[in-house]
Amino acid sequence: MVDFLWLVIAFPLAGAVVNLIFGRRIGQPASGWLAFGLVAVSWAIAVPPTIGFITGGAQTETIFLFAWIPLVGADAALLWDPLSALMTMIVTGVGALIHLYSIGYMNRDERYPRYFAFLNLFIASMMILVLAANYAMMFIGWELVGLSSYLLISFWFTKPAAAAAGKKAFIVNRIGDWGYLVALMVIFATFGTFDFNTIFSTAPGVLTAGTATAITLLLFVGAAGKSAQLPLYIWLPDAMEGPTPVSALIHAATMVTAGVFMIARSAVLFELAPVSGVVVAVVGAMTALVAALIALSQTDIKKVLAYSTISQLGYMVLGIGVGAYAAGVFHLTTHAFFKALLFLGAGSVIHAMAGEQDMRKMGGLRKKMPITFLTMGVAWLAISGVFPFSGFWSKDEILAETFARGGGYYVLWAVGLFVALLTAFYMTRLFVMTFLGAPRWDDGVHPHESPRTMTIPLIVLGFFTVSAGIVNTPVRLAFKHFLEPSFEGVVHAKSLDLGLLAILGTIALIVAVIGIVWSWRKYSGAELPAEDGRWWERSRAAFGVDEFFGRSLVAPGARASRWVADTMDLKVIDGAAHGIGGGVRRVSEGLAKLQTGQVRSYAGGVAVAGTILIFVFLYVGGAF
Amino acid sequence: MQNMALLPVAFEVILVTGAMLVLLVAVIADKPRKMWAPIAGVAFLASVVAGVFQWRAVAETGGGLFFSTPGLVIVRSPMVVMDGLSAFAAIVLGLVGFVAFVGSWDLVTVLGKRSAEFVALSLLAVAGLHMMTATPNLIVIFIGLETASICFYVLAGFIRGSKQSDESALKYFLLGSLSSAMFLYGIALVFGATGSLTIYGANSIRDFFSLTLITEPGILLAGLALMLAGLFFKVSAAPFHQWAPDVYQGAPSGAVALMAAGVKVAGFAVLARIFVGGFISQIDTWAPVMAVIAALSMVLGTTMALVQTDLKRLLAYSGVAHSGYLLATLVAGIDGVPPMWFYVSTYAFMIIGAFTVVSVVNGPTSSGAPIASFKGLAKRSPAMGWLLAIIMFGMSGMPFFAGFVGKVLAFVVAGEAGYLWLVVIGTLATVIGLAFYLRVVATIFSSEGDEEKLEPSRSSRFVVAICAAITVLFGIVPWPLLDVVREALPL
Amino acid sequence: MTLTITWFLFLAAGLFSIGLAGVLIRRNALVMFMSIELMLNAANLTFVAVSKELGLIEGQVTALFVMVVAATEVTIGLAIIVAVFRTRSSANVDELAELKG
Amino acid sequence: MAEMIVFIIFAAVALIGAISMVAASNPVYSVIGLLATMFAIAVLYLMLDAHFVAAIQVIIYAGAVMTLFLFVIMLIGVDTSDVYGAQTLRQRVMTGIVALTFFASIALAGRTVWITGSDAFGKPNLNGTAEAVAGELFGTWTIVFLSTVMLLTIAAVGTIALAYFPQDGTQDEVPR
Repeated sequence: MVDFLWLVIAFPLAGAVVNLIFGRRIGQPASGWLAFGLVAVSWAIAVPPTIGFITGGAQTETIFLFAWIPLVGADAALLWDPLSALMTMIVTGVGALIHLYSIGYMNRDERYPRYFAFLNLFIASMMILVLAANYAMMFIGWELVGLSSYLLISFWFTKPAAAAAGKKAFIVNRIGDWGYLVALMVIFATFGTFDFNTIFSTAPGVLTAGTATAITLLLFVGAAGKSAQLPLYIWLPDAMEGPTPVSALIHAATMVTAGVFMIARSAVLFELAPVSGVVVAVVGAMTALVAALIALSQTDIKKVLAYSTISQLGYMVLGIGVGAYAAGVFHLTTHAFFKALLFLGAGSVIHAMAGEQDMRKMGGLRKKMPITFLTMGVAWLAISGVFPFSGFWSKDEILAETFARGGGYYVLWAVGLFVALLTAFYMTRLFVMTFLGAPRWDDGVHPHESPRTMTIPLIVLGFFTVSAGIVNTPVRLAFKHFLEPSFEGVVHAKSLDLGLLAILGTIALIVAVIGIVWSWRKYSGAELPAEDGRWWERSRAAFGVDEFFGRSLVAPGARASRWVADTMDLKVIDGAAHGIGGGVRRVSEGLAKLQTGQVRSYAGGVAVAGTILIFVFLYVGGAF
Repeated sequence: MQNMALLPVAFEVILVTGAMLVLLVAVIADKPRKMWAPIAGVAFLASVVAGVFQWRAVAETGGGLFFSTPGLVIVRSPMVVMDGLSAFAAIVLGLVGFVAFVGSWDLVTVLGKRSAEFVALSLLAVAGLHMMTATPNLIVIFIGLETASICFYVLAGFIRGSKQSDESALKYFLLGSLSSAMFLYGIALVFGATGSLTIYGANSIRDFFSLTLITEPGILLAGLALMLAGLFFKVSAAPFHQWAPDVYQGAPSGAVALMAAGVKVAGFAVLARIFVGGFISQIDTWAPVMAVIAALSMVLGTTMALVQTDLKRLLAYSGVAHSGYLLATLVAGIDGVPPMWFYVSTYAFMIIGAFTVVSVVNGPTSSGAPIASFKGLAKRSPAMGWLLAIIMFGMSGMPFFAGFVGKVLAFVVAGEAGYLWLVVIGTLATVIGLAFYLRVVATIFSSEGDEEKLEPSRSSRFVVAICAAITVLFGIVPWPLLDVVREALPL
Repeated sequence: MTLTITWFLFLAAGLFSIGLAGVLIRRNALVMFMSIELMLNAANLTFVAVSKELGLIEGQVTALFVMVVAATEVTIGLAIIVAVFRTRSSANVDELAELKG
Repeated sequence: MAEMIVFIIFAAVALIGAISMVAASNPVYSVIGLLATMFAIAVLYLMLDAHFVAAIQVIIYAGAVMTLFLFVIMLIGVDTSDVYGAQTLRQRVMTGIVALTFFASIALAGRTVWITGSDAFGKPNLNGTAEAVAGELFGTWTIVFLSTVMLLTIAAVGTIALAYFPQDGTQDEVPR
C-alpha cells in the first residue's frame, strides 16, 4: 500500500495543473469540487498505511521514486514513518475540509478556479515537504510551500494591503530560507549527503558539538521563518489579508507548523546540540509571551487569531526545545484542529457580517448563527485549556515537560503558565465580543448562518477539537508511543509521576478559569469597556516589535526591508530606483555610476583589471 | 579511418558551405529569402548531426584524435582535436545556432535583402565559436575567437541609422578588440615562457610542464593572467563585464540571443580546454583567482541587476552573475567540467528564449526593452508570458527548473574543491537574485499595461516553447544530460 | 652590451603599454583603433622574437595569421566607424553614451 | 655592437612613432606616427631573420591598412577636436599610471628570464624566408590557413552590411 503513496503528492498536483489550465472551462462550483475530491482521495490513500502504524503492524519505510541528483544523495524518495503519517493526515484531512469550506466561501469569486489551483498546489507542496526523505527534497517542498502561500496571501492582489502582505511574507521567509540553505551546505559538507537515514544514523559519531550547534541553529532560523517565531513572526499577522480559509489552512493548521515539523524531523541533530535546545526553548517561550500580549488588545477578529497562532506556535517550539518532541507535535495536532476551527468560524462570522472584521461591531451573534456559535465555543474552551478539551491535554503536557527539566526551566514554565492565563483572557474576550452581549452591527448588516458546505467542516473539526485530547492523556500515552519510531535515539525527558502531573494540570486549569472569568466579567456587560491607557495602546501597536524588527533585522536598515519589498512592487518598476532603499541601493547606484556608458572608462576598467590580474597571478604563483 | 577524414572539421565545413550558399543564392535567385531559411536551417541541423557523429567517433576510439590536415592524424603540432569536449560543444553550439537562428527569423524578414548578410554571418559566427573549442592550438583559438567576435560586432550594429545599434557596435568593437589584443599578448607571453603554442602533441605545453621544472615562471603567469583577462571579457565576468549591458541593450533584439548564448558556451568550453586541459598543473595559481572573479561576478551581477529598468540590461547583468556560477564550477578542475557543461548548455537555451520574447514584445529591431513594456504580457500573449515566466524561474534557480540543478552541481563541486566561502556567497547571491527575476515574473502577470494582443510569429513561438521545455525538462529529469556531460571532458 | 632577445621583448612590452595608453586617452575612435593595431603589432613582435630565440618557425607563421585577423578587424572596424559617423557626424567616442546604467 | 646600434635606432623610431601616434592631436599625424612604427618593426623583423614576415608587414600594414585608415580619415573629415586640452589632467595622469603599471607588471614578470622554452629541441638556425614559412604554412598549418576564408568572407560581408547604403533606400528598414 505504501507503494502508492506518491499519489498523495500527485493528485493535488494534478488538480492544480488541471484547474490552472482548464479551470475556466470546468466552471464555478465544479472546479472546487474537483480540487476537494482530489485532496480527499489523497487523504483516503494515506489512511490505510497510517492505520498500520496505529495497530503497530507497519514499519518505517523509505520509498524510492526516481533518481534526481544522485551525486549529492538527493533522490526523489519518500520517508514514511509515524511523524510523516501524522502530518499527512493533518494536512490532507484538514486540507480537504478547508477545500470543502472554500467551495462555499469563495462562491462567486472571479478567479475561483485559480484559487483552488493554488490551494491544491499548496497541498502538494506541503506533502513534498512532509514526505521528503532528504533535506534537498524537503527544501523543494519548503520553497514551493512558500511560493503557494505567497500566491494565496496576495490572492486578492488588487487590494494593496494583500499585495504588500504577500511581499512581506515572502521577504521574511527568505531570511529563514537563507538559514536553511546555509544549514544544508554545512550538512552536506559534514555528511556528504542529504539523505535523512544516513545523516541521522551517522550523526552521533560524526558530528561535533560545535557543528551540531551551527547546523541546528541555522535550521532553527529556517524554522523561525516558516513557523513565525520571534523575531521573524512579523509576516504572519499581515498574512491575514488573504482569504479566510487560507488563513485557516496555511497560517494556522499546516504551513506554519512546517518549521516545528522540520525541527522534530531533525530531532537527532538537536539532541546533539544542547545549546540550540536552550535557544529554541527560550525563543519559543518569548514568542508565546509577546504574541499573547499583543493578542490581548486587537480588535480585528482575524488579527487576534493570528497572534494567538503565533503564541501557540511558541508553545510548540518551547516543547520541542525542551526535548519533548512528542508533546510539541501533539500540540501541533490539536492546534491544527481547534485553530482551523476558529479561523473557519471567524470566516463564517465575517461572511455573515458582509466582510466586517472589527469585533467592536459584532456581538449578539449567538442567536443568528447557532452552529458557528457552538463549534467556536468548543474551540474557545479548547484553546483556553479547559478540561477535558484537546487543548488542555497538549498544552499541559508541554508545560509539565518544561517543569520537569528543572533549574532555569522553571522560569520558562512560569512564562508558559502566564501565557495560558493570557490566552484564556483574550480568547474569552474574542468569544464574548463576537457572540454574546448586545448587537453592535452596522446598519444594513443582516447576519445569517452560513451554507452547509461551510458548516459541515465546522462540525467535523469541532468533533476532533473535543476528542483529540483523549489519545494522549498522562494516563494513556498512546500518541507518544505512536510517534516513538520517529524519535528513536532521542532522549526523552524523564517521565513525571501522576501526582505531580495532576497538581500541574490543576494549576493550569485554575489559571485558565481565572482568565476566562476575569475576561467574561469585563466584556459581557452591555457596554464594551474602554481599553485605553499606555498598556493597551502599546499592545494594540504590537509593542512596535513589528516596526522595530522591520528596522533592525530584515537588513541593516528599514529601507532595506522595504527595498526588497518594493523590488517586487509593480508600481515601482517604472521608476525602479525609487523603490530601492538602504545600503544596497546606494551600492547599486554607486556601481551604476561606474557604468558611465563611456567606452574609455570601460576600456580603463578592462586595463586596470587586467593589470591587477597580472600582479595577482605573479603573487599567487610566487614569482615575486 | 578513411571515412572519418573530414569528420573533425565537418562542423565548420558544413556551416561555411551554408554561408556561401546563402550568399550565392542572394546574388542569383529572384526571391531569395525563401531559400535562406531551409539552407541555414539544414546547415545548422547538419552541423548538429556532424557533432553527434563526432561524439560517437570519440566514444568508439575511447579518447581524442588529433588532426592537422584532413585525413592525416598528426601527433606533432595538431591543429584540430576531436574529443568529448569539442564533440559536445559541436552538438550544443549547433543547436544553439539553430534555435537562435529560428528565433531571429522575425529580424530576417524585417531586414529585407540585406538579411542575406545576417544569415551568413550567423552561420560563420557559430563556425568560429566551434573552431575555438575544437583545437589545442592557442593561435587557432584566437582565430576562432576573432571570427566569432567580428561577426558579432557586425550583428550588433546591423540596424543602420539606429544610434543605439551603432553605439553598441562601436563599443563592442573597440572593447572587444582591446580584450582580443590582451588575449593575444597573453598567448605570446605563454609562447615565450613555454616555447609552445599547442596544448597537446609533441613539444606541447603539457610536455613542457611534465619535463621542465620552472622556478621563475613570471612570464608564464603574466601570460596566463592576460589570457584569462581576454576570456573573462568574452564571457562577461566581472570586472570585465561593463560592455555587456550596453551592447545587449543597443544591439537589435533579434540578434542578441546568438551573441549572448554562443559566446558563453564557447567561452567556457575554451576556458575548460585551456585551463583545465592545458594548465591543470598550475591550478593552484589560477583557481583561487578564478574563484575571486566568480564571487565578484555573482555579487556584482546580482546587485546591478536589481536596479535595472530594461530587461535586456537585466539579462546582461544576470548573465554576469551566471558567469560567476559557471566559473565556480571550473575552480574544481576536471571535476568541474561536467557541471559546467550542464549549466552552460541549459543556460544558453534559457537566454535564447528570454531574448526571443524580448524580440517579440519590443520588435526584432528594437534597441532596449523597458521592463514596463512587459506589463500584463500574460494577458497580451499567454504563451509568451508563461514561457518567459518559466525561463525566469529557470534562471533564478528555482527547484524543478534546470537552473536549480546547475547551481546545486556548481556549488557541490566548488564546495568539494574547498571553496566553501564561494558557495556561501553563491547561495546568498542566488537568494537575492530571486528578487529581480520574480520582479519580471510579477510584471508579466500584472493586470495593468497594454491590452493590445500580441501575435508572436510561429518561429518565435516555437523557439520560446523549445527553450522553456528544455528549462523544465532538465530541471525534472537532469540525469540523461548528466550522464552525457560526464564524458564531455577535455583530453 | 650584447643584443639579446630580451631587448626585443621589452620593446614589445613598451609598445603594448603605449597602445594601451592610447586606447584609454584618445577620444577619436580611429586613433583608439590605431592604438589597438599597435598592440597587435607588439604581440607580433613578441612572437617573432621568441621564434628566433627558440628556433621555432611557428612564431612567424603566427605573426602572419595575426595580420590576417588584424586586416579583417580593420575593415570591419572602419566600416563601423563610418556607420557611426553617418548617424552622428562624429567619431568622438565620448559622445557615445546613450546606453549606460 | 653594430646590431645594438641598429636596434637602438629602430627601437627609438618605433617608440617615438607610437608615442606621437597617441599624442598627436591631428589623426593624420597619428597615422604617420603609426606608419613609422610599422616600418621600424619591419626592420626589427629583419634583424630577427623573419624576412617574409617583414615583407608582409610592410605590404599589409604599411601599404594596405594604414592607407585604409588614411582614407577613412579623409572620408569622415579630419576631426581636430580631440586636442590635448580635451582630456582632463586627471585622465592623462590616470592613463599614464595605468600604462606604466602595466609595463611594470610585464617587466617584473620578465625581470629574470623571459624564455624558459624548450631547449631540449636545440636551437636550429632559423631563417624565415618565404620558402621556409610557406613550408610550414602549407604543411602543418594548412587547415588553419583554409579557415581564414571565414575571416575574409566576414570582412567582405560585414562591410557591405554595415556601410553599403543603396541609393534608392528600398532595402533599408525603419528602425523602431
